Amino acid sequence: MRILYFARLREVLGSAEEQVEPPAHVTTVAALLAWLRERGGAFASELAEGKRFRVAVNQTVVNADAAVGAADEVAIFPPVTGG
Amino acid sequence: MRILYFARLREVLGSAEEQVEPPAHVTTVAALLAWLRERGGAFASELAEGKRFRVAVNQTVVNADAAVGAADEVAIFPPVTGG
Amino acid sequence: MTTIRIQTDDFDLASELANIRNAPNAARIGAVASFVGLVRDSNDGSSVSGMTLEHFPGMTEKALADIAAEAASRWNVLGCTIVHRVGPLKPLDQIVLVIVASGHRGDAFAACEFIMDYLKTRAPFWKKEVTPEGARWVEARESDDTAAERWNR
Amino acid sequence: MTTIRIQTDDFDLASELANIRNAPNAARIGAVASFVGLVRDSNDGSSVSGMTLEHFPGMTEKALADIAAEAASRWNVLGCTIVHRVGPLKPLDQIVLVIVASGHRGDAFAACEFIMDYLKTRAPFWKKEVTPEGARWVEARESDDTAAERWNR
Repeated sequence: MRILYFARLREVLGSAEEQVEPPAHVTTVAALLAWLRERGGAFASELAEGKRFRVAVNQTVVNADAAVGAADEVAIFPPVTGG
Repeated sequence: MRILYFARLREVLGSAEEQVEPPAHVTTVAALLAWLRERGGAFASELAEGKRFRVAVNQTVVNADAAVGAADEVAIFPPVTGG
Repeated sequence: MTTIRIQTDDFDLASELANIRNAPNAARIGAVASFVGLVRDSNDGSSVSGMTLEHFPGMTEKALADIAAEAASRWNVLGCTIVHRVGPLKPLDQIVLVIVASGHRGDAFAACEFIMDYLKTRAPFWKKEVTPEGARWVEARESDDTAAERWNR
Repeated sequence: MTTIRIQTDDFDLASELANIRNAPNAARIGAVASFVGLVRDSNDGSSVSGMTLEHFPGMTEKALADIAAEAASRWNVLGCTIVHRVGPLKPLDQIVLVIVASGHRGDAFAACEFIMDYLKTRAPFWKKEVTPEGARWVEARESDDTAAERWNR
């Protein structure tokens, strides 16, 4: 599974992109976020529940209960500020 | 008193501009229109009550009870259609 | 900065926009909304091969200045340009241009649409169209009155 | 005709408008509403000397195409152009352009403002400003969410 980070999250997490292999029980966005939070540090604080960020699976913004699998591209980013 | 006519009214009344000297009792727009209707023909039919037209005194659109005097410029025209 | 012009010549949105963006207050402008009205080749079910725009010189400029001032009293307006053509026009020709510059987009959009709605119902312009059935004066639309009235709510 | 572009180069409203006015359906266009967003020299009380716009290549184009399609499903849209710049920008620079052509002005204004409101809340762009206190990521505004939500009423 490929994960992309953008903008402020890219900077504070220190990563623009990574290839991950989460355990088999990670089948939803919520489970993926919980697994990433287990890393501690900025991952635990920035991806905490109640923090304002968005998740897109294959370039479509989704909710926490959306499905994710090994072949998916997941993007995590702050609320957008273009225009 | 100077009277200007525009657009369709200019055409059907056959006049773009005229200098008139209405009788002394003509002190309002309503009285002026009544006096013009006395001419009969297109003036009677086109300026009849209930017809859709506008009156401007000195370039400001006014209601029928607005005052008019000898020194005023009165414009009579159809509802506008610019833009 | 307010610019109001009535002219027979065509206008150029880019150069009007450049004037607004070169004004001394330009660094405070975050949003520019503009509107261009064009002659369509049909109206009310008839094809239109051309039209003539008549106006009331003097009152037209006054009416447009009043409308621009009213917009500036309601919204943050950092620049406003209104250009309206008169005389003979043909399909695809530009008729009217309104540009409003503001700090933020909500004000720019609202003021620009307000100016167009008021112009349509209060500025003394009249269109006479040429159709296959002959020339005809365009009738005022009730929908334009409705559009203008919503700003009083 | 829908045109969507993400670019580091500046854009020219006049040439984008000319493309719309030269399309085969142009004689049916009666109204063109446009919006240009510019970099202001201050924001949230700090002076701004420049900014960098980051985006999510691929998703950005998809999000903008979805927004344009949604606008075309709600209103009569005869032409739509969206251009958004990315990379380094400075005060007075143009950031975003939206043009909507329609038969009548109500549709053109509504679709253009709708696209901007949705772009502001759904298209993956992020601004990082340079201020005297250092560089900072611009925070999303609640007022932008409110502006976008009113189209669902």
